[in-house]
Amino acid sequence: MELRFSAEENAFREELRTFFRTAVPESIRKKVSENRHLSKEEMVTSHKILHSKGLAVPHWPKEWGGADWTPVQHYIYTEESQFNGIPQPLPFNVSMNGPVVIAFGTEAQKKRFLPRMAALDDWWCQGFSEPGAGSDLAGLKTTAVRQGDHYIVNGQKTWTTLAQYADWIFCLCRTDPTAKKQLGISYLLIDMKTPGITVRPIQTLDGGHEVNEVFFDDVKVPVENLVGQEHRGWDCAKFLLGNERTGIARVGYSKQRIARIKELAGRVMTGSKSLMEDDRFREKVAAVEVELKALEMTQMRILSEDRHRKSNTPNPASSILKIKGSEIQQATTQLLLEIAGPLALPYQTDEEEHGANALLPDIDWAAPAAPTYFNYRKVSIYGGSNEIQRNILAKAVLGF
Amino acid sequence: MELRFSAEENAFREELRTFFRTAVPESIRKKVSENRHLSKEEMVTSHKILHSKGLAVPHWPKEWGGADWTPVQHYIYTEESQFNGIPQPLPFNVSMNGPVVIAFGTEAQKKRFLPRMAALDDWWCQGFSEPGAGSDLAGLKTTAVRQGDHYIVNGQKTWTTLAQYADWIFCLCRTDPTAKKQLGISYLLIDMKTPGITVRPIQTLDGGHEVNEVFFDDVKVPVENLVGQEHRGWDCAKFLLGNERTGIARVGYSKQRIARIKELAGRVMTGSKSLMEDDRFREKVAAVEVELKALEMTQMRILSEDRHRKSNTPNPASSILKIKGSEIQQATTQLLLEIAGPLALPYQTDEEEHGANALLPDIDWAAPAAPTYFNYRKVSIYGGSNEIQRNILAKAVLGF
Amino acid sequence: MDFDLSDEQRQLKDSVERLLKDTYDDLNLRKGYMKEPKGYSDALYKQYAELGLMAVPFSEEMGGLGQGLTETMIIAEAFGRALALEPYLPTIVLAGGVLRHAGNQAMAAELIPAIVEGKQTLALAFQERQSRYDLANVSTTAKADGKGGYTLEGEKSVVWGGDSADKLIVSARVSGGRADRSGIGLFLVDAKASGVTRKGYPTQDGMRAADVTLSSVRVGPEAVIAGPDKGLDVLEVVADEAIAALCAEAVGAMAALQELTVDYLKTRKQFGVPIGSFQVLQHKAVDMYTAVEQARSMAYYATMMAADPDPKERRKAISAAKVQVGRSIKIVGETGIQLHGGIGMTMEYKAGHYFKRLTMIDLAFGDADHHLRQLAAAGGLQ
Amino acid sequence: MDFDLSDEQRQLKDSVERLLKDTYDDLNLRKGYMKEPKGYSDALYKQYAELGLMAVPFSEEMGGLGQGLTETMIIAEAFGRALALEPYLPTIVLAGGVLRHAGNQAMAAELIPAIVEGKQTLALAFQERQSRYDLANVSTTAKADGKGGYTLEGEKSVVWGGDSADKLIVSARVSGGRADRSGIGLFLVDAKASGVTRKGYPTQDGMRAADVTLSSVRVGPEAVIAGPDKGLDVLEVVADEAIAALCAEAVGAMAALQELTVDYLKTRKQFGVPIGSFQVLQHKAVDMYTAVEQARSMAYYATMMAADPDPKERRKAISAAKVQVGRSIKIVGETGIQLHGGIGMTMEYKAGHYFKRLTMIDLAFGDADHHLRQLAAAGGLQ
Repeated sequence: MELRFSAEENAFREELRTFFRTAVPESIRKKVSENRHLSKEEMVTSHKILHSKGLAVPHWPKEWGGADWTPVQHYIYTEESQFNGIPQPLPFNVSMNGPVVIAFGTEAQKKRFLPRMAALDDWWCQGFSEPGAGSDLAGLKTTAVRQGDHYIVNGQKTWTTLAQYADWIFCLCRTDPTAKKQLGISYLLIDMKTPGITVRPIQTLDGGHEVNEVFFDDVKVPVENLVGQEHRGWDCAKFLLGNERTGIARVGYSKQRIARIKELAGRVMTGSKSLMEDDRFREKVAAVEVELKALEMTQMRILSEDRHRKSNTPNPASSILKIKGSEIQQATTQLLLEIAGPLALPYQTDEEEHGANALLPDIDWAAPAAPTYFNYRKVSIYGGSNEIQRNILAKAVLGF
Repeated sequence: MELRFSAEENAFREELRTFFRTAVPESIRKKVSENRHLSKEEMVTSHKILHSKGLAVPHWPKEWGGADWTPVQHYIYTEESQFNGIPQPLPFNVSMNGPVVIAFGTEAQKKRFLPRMAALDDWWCQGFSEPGAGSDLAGLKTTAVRQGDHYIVNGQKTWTTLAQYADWIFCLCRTDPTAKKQLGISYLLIDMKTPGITVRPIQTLDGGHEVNEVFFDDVKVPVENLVGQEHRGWDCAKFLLGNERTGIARVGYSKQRIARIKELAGRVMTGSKSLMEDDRFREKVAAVEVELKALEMTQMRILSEDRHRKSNTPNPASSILKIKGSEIQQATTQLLLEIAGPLALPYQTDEEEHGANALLPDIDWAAPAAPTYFNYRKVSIYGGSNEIQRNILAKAVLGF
Repeated sequence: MDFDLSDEQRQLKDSVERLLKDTYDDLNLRKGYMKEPKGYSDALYKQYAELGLMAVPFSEEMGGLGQGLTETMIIAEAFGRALALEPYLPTIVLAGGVLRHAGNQAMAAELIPAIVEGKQTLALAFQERQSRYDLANVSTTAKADGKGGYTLEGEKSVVWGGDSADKLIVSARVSGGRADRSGIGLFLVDAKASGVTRKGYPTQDGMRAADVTLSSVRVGPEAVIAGPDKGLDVLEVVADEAIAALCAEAVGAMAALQELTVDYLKTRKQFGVPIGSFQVLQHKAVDMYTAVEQARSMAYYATMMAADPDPKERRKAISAAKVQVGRSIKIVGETGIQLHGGIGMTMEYKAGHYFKRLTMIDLAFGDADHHLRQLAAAGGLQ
Repeated sequence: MDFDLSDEQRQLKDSVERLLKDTYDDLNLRKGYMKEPKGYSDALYKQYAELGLMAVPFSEEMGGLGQGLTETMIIAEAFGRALALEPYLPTIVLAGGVLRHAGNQAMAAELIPAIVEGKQTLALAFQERQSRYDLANVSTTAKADGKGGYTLEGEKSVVWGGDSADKLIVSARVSGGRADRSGIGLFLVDAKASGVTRKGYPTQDGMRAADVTLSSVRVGPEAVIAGPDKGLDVLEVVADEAIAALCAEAVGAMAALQELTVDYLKTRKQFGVPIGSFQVLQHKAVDMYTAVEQARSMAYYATMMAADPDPKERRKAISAAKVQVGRSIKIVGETGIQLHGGIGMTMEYKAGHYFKRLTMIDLAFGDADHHLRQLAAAGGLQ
């Protein structure tokens, strides 16, 4: 048992930190740290910078551009990139669809899709949820009917993040309507330019346009775009959702946000002292720091245990990371809102208008406080709500 | 809408306060306020003093010794007696069995039992719970088999509070084993001196002996001791449990305990200031005060609404009083424990030994802190656990 | 003590609720009002006036109905349930409160008839960018011109309803240091007066506010509502009445969100059953319900105590109410969104709008923790 | 970074757990030990010594095994799971810690062999009735006798394991005011020395403690473990190591209580089904599990940081661990009792005993809120 990072691990961290801080434009890192929206261009720029250094898909196999890291190195990479405000490499490409294609795809599919996916030459989005299929994902109704060497896809997906930028969508469709729920589903890759696809924006509480509805009306998809076996798409989905859960602790982002909380609360005065000098406020910050440190250690313990796991199904204990990680993220946005106080009220619809509206540039930092607080309610809902995570823990860990 | 007490109501409160403070011995009131155990004699003494002034059963009908008060007067009485450390008139007599006998008993039963019950000439205890029947009370197994003009009772009750002092027990027994659960139960009054009854003490976490197991081995009970109809005892039980719930907010006791918390925390030093001068501690106290004030207002709102209720079934909203009341009581015992801190550790098994053990009389107040904290875990368990109360609210109020 | 509404109060409640149901039940109507020039429905504002809502708190001598805070509570709760946008709080409760507590006969005679008829709106400019929740933290200055008038200079920020108000009541410092309790006056300023610049914007909850710059704004003696000896006292009692009204508004919004959530749980199906059949979700709905009821109790308490003659007791009670309401807002708002899942996160559904308004009410005049601090420092409730 | 136990560590863990399972699994055995003269099993204490547990932290020069805090963590966790009564913490972690950090060669040679063989127990008398959680708050005095010795005068309260200890290590003030950080010495006192009076009593968790009166107790120069310049530093590092051990003990007790609760939910039937089929109870069990895991993580962190060379960083980390463990204790303890219902409230069932021990661990060396205050005042973790 050695509970400290080794000298090599610390050197690895230093190297990454230097790269992140010098290679990724400060304007992008600042926006991430201040919870402002990035443009598509900024996301692509940042992704490509990481990719140039082999840092976009380090968890992929070496032959497809991955690095040969230990779990601890992966952990350091994630934490350090988050702490420095580096936008995550597009998760739909690198954490969701990529691993599925690697695990279930044909050699031809891998060659065709993976390099462009890793480089973000193609932007992918996720077609899983439907209006009637949220927590109960297997209740999905979008159909794909085989006609010769095509599927004809009809139906509707929802909560499709950044579909407005996407070149491709990976999609769960029902291919056998007579089979029972989880059976009869297939995993298809669909070109967003195919006729019959309509994207409708959904405006969310923060005023932003992050998610969409995607409608499919007789959309023709070549059968070679089926990943894995026909009717066995649920295997891909389970695999993907398991991967999604482990990335969700977001320790580095929370650390970064706590640093920001301390800085801003040190500037805002309440009475004759700063908010950070108020006993109760600073104890609330410290309480979140404690939870976060515990989460960080828990995450490393799970990583360490995973080395001994035979099965490659996700470790059910990782549901803790989702529950605690989302609670902590929400607590930090709550603290930012509390700092902004009455200055959180003005609503600025986008960066441009915000610029024009900035009557009081010295309190400009307060503008994203409320939208971020609203927006972060999603983190306990998506990727399997926290109630679903508790169900998983109850069944898979406690044996109920 | 008039949200203040009237002059008459305030005068009524003053009158009660004077009586409580002059007529009930200070030694008893002090013990209650300090969460120390009362002896049987002390409980009887206090009860009889109240009874002498018509204050033991004010909620009973006038003909059986009740007062003709408004709901607000009842509220004032309860709060004021609790705030002044007056032991509650024995609830098994006055709030549980009494109202059942009044509502369901025969004239002969009323004449025989009620006067002695009101005066605490007979001490009653409650025979409801069984080892296999807790939250699922109707799962009880104790049987009463009719033989001529007697029932023969066999079985076991548990969590029977103060059975060691009791002259009588009111008991739910299964009289029809073929009927479905809630049907086939009867409500019997049983003399504790009847041969075949054994009382076994249960030691609880606080080290005290408050509850017991009661065993029935071929106990002969005259049929005239059946209350209500045979096999319809569940009606009595439901009626009784509804009454129990409304008494459970215990606002006055919590007010008294908060006053005590403020006094003690003003004496205990942490660093160079008293604990009561510590921002965080006093904010925790204030937070409980806010919850308590809200509960007090909620209780009065429910009382006010109850005047318009046609049904005499309990108001399901009163489950809020149980949930919030128990949470607040537990929070106050937690604060007392926090004040005692490291001085809470010594364990003193009873008052006598405690006296002998009091090496440090100036910190004598710390002795009941931990036992009270432990003991008060029960308030969210008994009388229908808080989980059961939430089920009631979900069904009866929210319509799930 | 008696919690029953009088017949008149019940009638008021029924008529306000009926009007707002007709005009606000459909979320698209609300979106339409937001797009109107003032950011709310001017027609509806006039209908409130026809119902007599504007006259409620003003004394009969002032041309009002001489009713009490209970009636304001009834109106505010209905506004909360409807998510009404119209500037009742800025005009009637805040600016109107200042006129009630400090206005002179002449000013009342000039302003109140137009207010009561719904022809004039006002706003109270009491916040500055550095003031946070401290009403005494005022850096805008009022310099006496020697003839009984003043020249105002400074910036007021986040003035609720300030972008469309006809007149502003401005707190400004006549004397003393920035956070001194004495030396603050209250001045009536025409929104179009020379030297007044307004920057209006929408607020997070769909309403409107403005940042106001005052640059050598000259007002005459008739514009002085409260002199430096009593400006803060007036601001404080008005703020306390406004907090009581905001508590009631929050109760209306929370109750509506709680009911909406229960309805959703009963209809939304997953795994072949209504999600409301899951015990965990039922209990969360129960916790929402309990939080609403506890908040409602404290909204009553605030209404009762806002008129208490002892300012110390009044302020403690108001803080206690704001603490409870703020805590209930967190429970009801966050749980309400969580139980709705994705749909709760969208602007196309009402739940999120309740959540946003509730969150802003928590921040108005001090959040729960701010008031807990105040209450604790004042020795608590008992 | 590597969380795997070494082979030796795994062997230690297995052997301690096996012994404690045999000797503590049955609650009646524990009750029997409590009735023995010292309030614990002397025979078992000797068995620990035979297993080598007493030798674990002492350096090989001192006659120990020279192992680290990880091994102490393993032992403490097993003690927590078993609810073991024997004074390992007072003798080995506390008094032993003082000897490790400050004891001289002669004292070590005299004391440690007997400690390692389980023939001698010690206690650390650091608390006084007014000291609360402040190790520097010492009113017991040590007056120099001019010959290198001292006369001790005062009262120490709630000395863990103090009623049966053979020797006491006493903190006493050589100079300075009551809460001054300098001027505190540590002295070795024979428990039977003239002038020492002990009042022993059981503690809430079934263990034993004593209040100790020192009345003109004379000690020679050889009894001075730490002089007034370093007594507090030694106390602080020893307290931090003890907190790390207590965190591990709490993790053991919490994990056991959590498992017991899950088992109970699976077997206890009401309404014709195991109560563990109710989703609300399942989720509460999950929250217990999560709280245990978060506490376990911080117990590891405390173990890692208790040896940090920077006292400021060390103390912040230890405070953070105590905060998390204290909060987890509340969740696991209170929920564990609640889910058990009545049976959890009795002394006849193990759940309540875990709850009581855990509650006392929260209070030892400062509860969660005390440490949160300390941590926040020191600037937080990052």
